[in-house]
Amino acid sequence: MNDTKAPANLDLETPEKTYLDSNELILNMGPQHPATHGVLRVILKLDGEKVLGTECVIGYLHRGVEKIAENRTYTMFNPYVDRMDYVAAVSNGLGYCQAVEKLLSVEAPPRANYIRVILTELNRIASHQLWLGTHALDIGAMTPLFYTFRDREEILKIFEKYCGARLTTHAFRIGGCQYETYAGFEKDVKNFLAFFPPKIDEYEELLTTNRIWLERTKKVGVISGKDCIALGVTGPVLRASGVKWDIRKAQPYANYANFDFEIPTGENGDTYDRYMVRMIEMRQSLRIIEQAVNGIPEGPIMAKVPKVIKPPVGEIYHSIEAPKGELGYFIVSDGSTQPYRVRVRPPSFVNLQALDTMVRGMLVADVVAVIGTLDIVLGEVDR
Amino acid sequence: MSALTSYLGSTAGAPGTAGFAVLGWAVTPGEANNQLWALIYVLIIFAGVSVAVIAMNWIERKALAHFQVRLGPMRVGPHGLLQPIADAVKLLIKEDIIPAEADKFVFWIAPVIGLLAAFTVYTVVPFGPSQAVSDMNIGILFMLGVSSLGVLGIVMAGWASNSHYPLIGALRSSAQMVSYEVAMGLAVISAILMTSLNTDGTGYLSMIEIVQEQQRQGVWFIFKFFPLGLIAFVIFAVAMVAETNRAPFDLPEAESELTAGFHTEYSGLRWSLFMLAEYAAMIAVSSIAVTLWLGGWLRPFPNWLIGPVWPHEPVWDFIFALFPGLTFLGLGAIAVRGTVRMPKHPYFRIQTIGLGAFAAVLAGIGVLLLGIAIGANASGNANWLRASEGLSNVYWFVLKVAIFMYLYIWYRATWPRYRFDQLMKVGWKVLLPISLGVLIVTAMVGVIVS
Amino acid sequence: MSPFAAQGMTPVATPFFFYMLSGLAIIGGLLVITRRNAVYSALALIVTLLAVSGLYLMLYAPFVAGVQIIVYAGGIMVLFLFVIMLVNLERTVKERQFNRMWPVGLLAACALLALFLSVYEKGKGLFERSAYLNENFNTQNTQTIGVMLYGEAHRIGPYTFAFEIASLLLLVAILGAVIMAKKRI
Amino acid sequence: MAEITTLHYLVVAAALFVLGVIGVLTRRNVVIILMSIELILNAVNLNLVAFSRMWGGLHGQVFSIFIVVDAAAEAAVGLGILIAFFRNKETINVDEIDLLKW
Repeated sequence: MNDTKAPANLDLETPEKTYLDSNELILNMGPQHPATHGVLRVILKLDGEKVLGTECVIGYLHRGVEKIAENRTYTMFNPYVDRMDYVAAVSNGLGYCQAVEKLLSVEAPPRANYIRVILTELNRIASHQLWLGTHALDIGAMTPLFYTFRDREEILKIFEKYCGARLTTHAFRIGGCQYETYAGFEKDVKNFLAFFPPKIDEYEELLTTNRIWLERTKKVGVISGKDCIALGVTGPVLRASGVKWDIRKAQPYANYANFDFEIPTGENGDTYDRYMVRMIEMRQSLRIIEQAVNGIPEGPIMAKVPKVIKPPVGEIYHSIEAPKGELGYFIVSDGSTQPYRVRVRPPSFVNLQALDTMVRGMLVADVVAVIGTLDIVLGEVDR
Repeated sequence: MSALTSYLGSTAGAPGTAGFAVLGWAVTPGEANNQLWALIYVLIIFAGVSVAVIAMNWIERKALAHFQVRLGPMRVGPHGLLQPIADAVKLLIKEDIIPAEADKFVFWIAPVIGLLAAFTVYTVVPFGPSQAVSDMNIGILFMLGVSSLGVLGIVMAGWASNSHYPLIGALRSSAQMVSYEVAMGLAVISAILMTSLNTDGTGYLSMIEIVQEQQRQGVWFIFKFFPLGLIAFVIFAVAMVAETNRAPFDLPEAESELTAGFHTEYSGLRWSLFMLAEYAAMIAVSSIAVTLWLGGWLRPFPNWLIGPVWPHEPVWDFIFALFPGLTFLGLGAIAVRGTVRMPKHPYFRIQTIGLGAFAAVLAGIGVLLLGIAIGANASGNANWLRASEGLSNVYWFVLKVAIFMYLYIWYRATWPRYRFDQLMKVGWKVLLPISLGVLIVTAMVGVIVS
Repeated sequence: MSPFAAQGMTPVATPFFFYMLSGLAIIGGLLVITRRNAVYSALALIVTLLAVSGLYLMLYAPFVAGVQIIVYAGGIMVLFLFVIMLVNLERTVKERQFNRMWPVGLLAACALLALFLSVYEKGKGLFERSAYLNENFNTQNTQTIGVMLYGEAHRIGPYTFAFEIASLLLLVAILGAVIMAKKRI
Repeated sequence: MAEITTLHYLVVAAALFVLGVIGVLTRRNVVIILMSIELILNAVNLNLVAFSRMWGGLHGQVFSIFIVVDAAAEAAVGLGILIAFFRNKETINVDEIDLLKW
């Protein structure tokens, strides 16, 4: 039982004295584990079932995306960003394209911005659906997973019709969008707007007032707004802790200033609040899509961008509100066709740092609940 | 009763001579001291439970799939009917992996113990007044005791695997099963207490007598002293889900936390033994619930709906004796509907033929059962009548158990999983006090009434 | 009561089952005291307990047999296994298993066995009647045991007081075990 | 085979009893000593039930139930002491438990 020694660098100071080392158990959760959402490895130090400390071991999915960027032209690197957060590929593409546009001092035309908003918000819903399904599955409710996948299919169909890909969409280009919307795009989106609200009600019916769900999520993985800011946590996790921070409102980009929507916040910063925040966010995304699809202007979809992109020497940081939090791109240009350095600020990676704060003193079952509620994607954590 | 006693006298001493009336025995073979028939009963029950587990496997996957807007197994056989067989073959021929650090002997014997505990219980499960292997006069005590031995298999599996996930799973399950046994036992006691509320004040621990007492008192114990019986039943129904480690109490094998809990290191045949034991235990505890609260093999209203429906013919007994056959005909009709709706493509021809054959088999069984019921009624032959009654007893018992099995699937599709401390809280702080209270109030009401 | 119980449930093949069960019990007992690994000892003890419960059934003590299975095999042995896992020290398996004075202990136990056997030899005539011959024996005795423990209407049984004391003992044991085993109370 | 008499049961019980005594007197592992005590109690129970059958009364069976209660209490307290001891000394060998206080 006590034969497995923790790695030497494991800083697992125990908050309280345990008398006996055999009561302490080092549990190696992952990288092959059903509830770590890919290949996250969490080393848990347990006292019985109580978590005394955790250490995340990441990097099992490291592909060197940032290094690849240095050897590709700006255009060639565009598809790679889709492979980071593969459940929210559209957001990744939007962030990258806008960062390069900023570097080039180009502004995407209004119609392109509207298309971008519609697709990005659809993608936000798809990402939250995937989160909801897997999160519920981690807590033991199997059924929501299949419901969310059924409804996510409708979004993916729109993506497929628009750009031919379902997951790694590569929907946007630097300077706008490559494709004009297909005939019937607006009808499809409007159909989805009518189709989806009852489905959210269905998910909520299964979970929101379910006693077991409440017991499993309330007061679990609590993190204060102060801790969130100290750890750099962003996105729904930050908002559930009561901090009203959403880049779409704080530093509006891509026409978001023109849309009317609200930013949901929680009070307790527990798993249930994060659940509720994301559920409300889905409804707010529907509101944004509705305004966008009704007000979509005619016009060009591509700004005047040179065939060979050669930004002036300089550096730029641009961040957007991805489904999981603040997704930032820091690009240094040396004036050539290839970026000198691209640094990605992935929300999953930063949010994952909060895991230890959130699960200390909780039980093993809460660890999976918290990993689920952080909504991490390992492709983005490891890059 | 004296007529039955004489019947016993004529057959009990001569094993095998009364073979024509398998279901027509007046007492259980164990009581009649008839080892041959006891052995045959054991084999029948063993085969029946195994088939039920296989059927349950298919039904669970299909029902769960339809809860979750998917189709479930569709490829192996029409509507995946042969999927359990394919699974069984796969599990049998799979490599049997024993971890190098495992304790080989304990690792080997743990699933066997679980399986033995789950199957031994069926010795006293009464499918009818004489359709049981034996009628122990401590039947319910025996059932609770032996089913509680199943935890030994789980604990040993967790320990022998010499790995952290199984160990945590085993510790969880032992704590869980021991805790819920308390509430379960108290709920059972309140039902046993109800058996003693008759004229001579004698209670019963024998499974058969418990059911017969419900008939004599004219009420299923779930409705007795409403709502006391119902509360005790609900407590048992919750505790039995925890006892069999099923959702939402499936912490010992919580796949999202402990990968697979106590059977993480098991594969192939040994793993399938665990699954077999789990499903057999589910059926066994459901049988306890049916026997104690839902009138066991009794058909609905056995005391009220008797005598002729119309002035002369037919009698209610005959009407109810038709149910088994009609059920099989109904299942056959569903299969026929499935056959008709199969795609009309040569690729599906064999599947369509197979489903049609399955429908024919179901309908054939239905016709056979109907024939027995009608023939017995028409001929008036005592042995035939007894056989028909036996079939109908088994049918009602299995039907009631099947409802519980469906509930298990429903729970699994609906609820998230409890956390360990919450599970303990529910067991010790909710179920235990309520069951104690129900027991005390039942005793008081019983004293006042009698 | 079942009208057939009186003539039913006669033990069959008595000597065979007796020798089988008692053999299992004694082999199990031997394994309990000789195994290095406490888990094996516990398994052997479970076999012994189940065999003894079978012997109770042969002696028409079904209630005691049921209690034996529920309390011993289902309860106490799970507790034992639980504790063995909790204090699972690989070290103890490799260490010396018997204490230094084991020959003295063995000798004392053998003397005890000799004493038993001599008593049985002396009282042979007393004990050598068949274990199944007493016709007055009530084979359906669960209810009688209940009456002796709890009493009947308007009359307490001979053991009611002792039974209450036993429940008090259990309560004290629960408290004691919790206080001993808990780290912080 | 000869008919089984009470003496047979008594011999089995005596054998179990002596095995238990040997376990208590010679083993070092406290858990196994506790199990040996269970063996002894079982032997006593077997005796009581056999005599109860022989004399036709039920007092023996009632006594054996009391002994089962006692065994449960003993196991719970004994294992509780064992855990408390193990927590402090990290040993479960009975000949190392030789201090009155620590």
